[in-house]
Amino acid sequence: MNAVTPATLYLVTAILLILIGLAGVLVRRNILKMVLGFALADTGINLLIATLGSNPERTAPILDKPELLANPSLVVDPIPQALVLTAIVIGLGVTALMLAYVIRLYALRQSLDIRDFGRLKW
Amino acid sequence: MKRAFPFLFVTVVMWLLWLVLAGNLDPQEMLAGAVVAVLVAALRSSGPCLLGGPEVLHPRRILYALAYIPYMIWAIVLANLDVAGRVLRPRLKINPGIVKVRTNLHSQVGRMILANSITLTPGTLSVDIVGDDMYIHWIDVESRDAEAATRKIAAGFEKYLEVIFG
Amino acid sequence: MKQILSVVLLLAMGWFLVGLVPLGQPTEPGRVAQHYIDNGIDENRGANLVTSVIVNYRGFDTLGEVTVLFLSVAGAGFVLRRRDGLVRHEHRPSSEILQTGARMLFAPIVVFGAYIFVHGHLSPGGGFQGGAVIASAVMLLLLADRSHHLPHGLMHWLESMAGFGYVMAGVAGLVVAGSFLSNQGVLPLGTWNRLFSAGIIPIIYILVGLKVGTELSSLLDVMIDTGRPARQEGGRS
Amino acid sequence: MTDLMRLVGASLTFLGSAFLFLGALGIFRMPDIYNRMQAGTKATTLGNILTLTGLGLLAPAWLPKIMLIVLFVLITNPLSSHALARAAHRSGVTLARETIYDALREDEEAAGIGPGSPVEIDAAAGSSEVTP
Repeated sequence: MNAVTPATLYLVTAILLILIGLAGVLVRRNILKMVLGFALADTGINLLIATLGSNPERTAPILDKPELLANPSLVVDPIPQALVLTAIVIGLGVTALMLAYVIRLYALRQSLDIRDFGRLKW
Repeated sequence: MKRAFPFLFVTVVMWLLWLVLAGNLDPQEMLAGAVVAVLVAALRSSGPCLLGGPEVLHPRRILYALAYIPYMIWAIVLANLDVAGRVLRPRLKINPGIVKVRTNLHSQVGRMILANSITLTPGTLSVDIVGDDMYIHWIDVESRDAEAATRKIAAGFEKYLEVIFG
Repeated sequence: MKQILSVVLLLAMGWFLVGLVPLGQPTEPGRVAQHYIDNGIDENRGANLVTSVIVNYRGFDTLGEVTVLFLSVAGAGFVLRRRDGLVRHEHRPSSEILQTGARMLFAPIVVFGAYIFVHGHLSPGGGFQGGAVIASAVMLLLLADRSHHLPHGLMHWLESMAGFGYVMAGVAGLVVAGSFLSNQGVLPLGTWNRLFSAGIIPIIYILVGLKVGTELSSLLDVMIDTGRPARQEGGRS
Repeated sequence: MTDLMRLVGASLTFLGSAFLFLGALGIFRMPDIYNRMQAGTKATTLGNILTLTGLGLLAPAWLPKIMLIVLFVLITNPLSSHALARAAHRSGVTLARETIYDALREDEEAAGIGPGSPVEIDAAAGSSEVTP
């Protein structure tokens, strides 16, 4: 690691996002903020995967120009991007379900504090 | 014709929008765009009922609509110079208040464009509309009287919008 | 105590992640990816290789993904269906200006969403993104005018038919070319970089776009229509 | 030709960002939400338009789509600030000390409803019926 490349910056940002999100899940007591933490960590993981498949010498895997069609090795690996696309959709579904439960929990106790939901704690 | 006009109008506008997005005139794009435009225009929610009849395409109205664009751009530039002047002055020079303005536009789109224009022009922000009364936040109130405020704030735009939206 | 513990845990995890990730080294495509890059155009004619991977090479996964999204929306709808402890929002119409604007913007936003999912095989974008854009148009309409009712019958029909069509496209590949979701010989592949190309890929992405759009719209409808708690007091927030 | 267009495009982009900065400064300096929104809305609209137009001149292939975005911003930006201002007034956000007059509050009080009341002003006054 000699110089700071954009890819390094993306990786550091991604790791920070994951850690901030997990910190939100662990430290916060408000359930809504915990859900936000999950979403943040999700974004960080997506950024991490997308960056792992990047390469500053190559371009996006869309062969829409004749020169790219003639020389397809100018594009990056499409698989991480496809994975991230799937992960975003799954993350959306998970977040939607979590938010639905948040609404139900709030209706149950009129509170979003995780300490009010300690029944299953050992 | 009178019933079919809004549908046709929305279809044509959406088709043009599709062609601008696609950025070329490939016949395949034109076909796909036409299909999508017809389907979208057929949705009940897509608001063809906001339009009147074919009279909205009267040449006089189109001419006024074209003249409205530079008038509006000039007003936006003036508004920004006004904001810049107020913000950069060491002491804030404001005299704000909410005044009432009367509009005699009846078209819903016309009223929306009037409210948007008022928001984008120097020192005014539309806060609420109740019936024909618009409540405008004015950063430098010159008159509390509804008549005078209407003349000062809305009359310039209404002159155009009354012709454009009838 | 717990706070300190979690901070220590996070620091350890960050250290682990930094060690795990090859910082600053550009990656070359692996063997599978190289195959996709070299043969993707010949096999699918879709200019966007990511779309080729999602809808064709890993099309089965995408079918599962669509199912997951459907299940999560259905689950959210099920959880929010019971209304005990909730009362409906009192009806507060928003400003006339806002309603007019929302209705004016609805059609262009839907056209934009359709543009995105129809061009999924040519440019960045696709069914999921286009569907989300369409759902945003519906959200605008619902937020501006609470009394607006979505055509639930039409939406359910569209949603089921889109899912059914996806499976049918896969079965067509099974019948014609001998493997589920195969793109060979089902539809003509067409010319590279034109709209009508890439065989069944655009068809599937259009179906996915419709399905995602209707699913997310009904999710928003359920969430907006849930209401607020019957009692306001009580509980730490 | 291209050099001139690059120069004009870059200057427009710079001017646009200057207006965006002034808008941010206005939000910082103005005393209450309505005045802040005044500065914010106007400056972000023109700032966005100038920045986008400059970009369009730098990359002429994008110009049609950029014009679409400009149109979209012109409709949505004032609409959203209208919605925010209305919501603020409805929920009873106080106006700045310098404010000299509030016609909306007067009319609401004349109709017998306070700020934040769930009752609609037009329903109480029985005047306007929005017909689609």
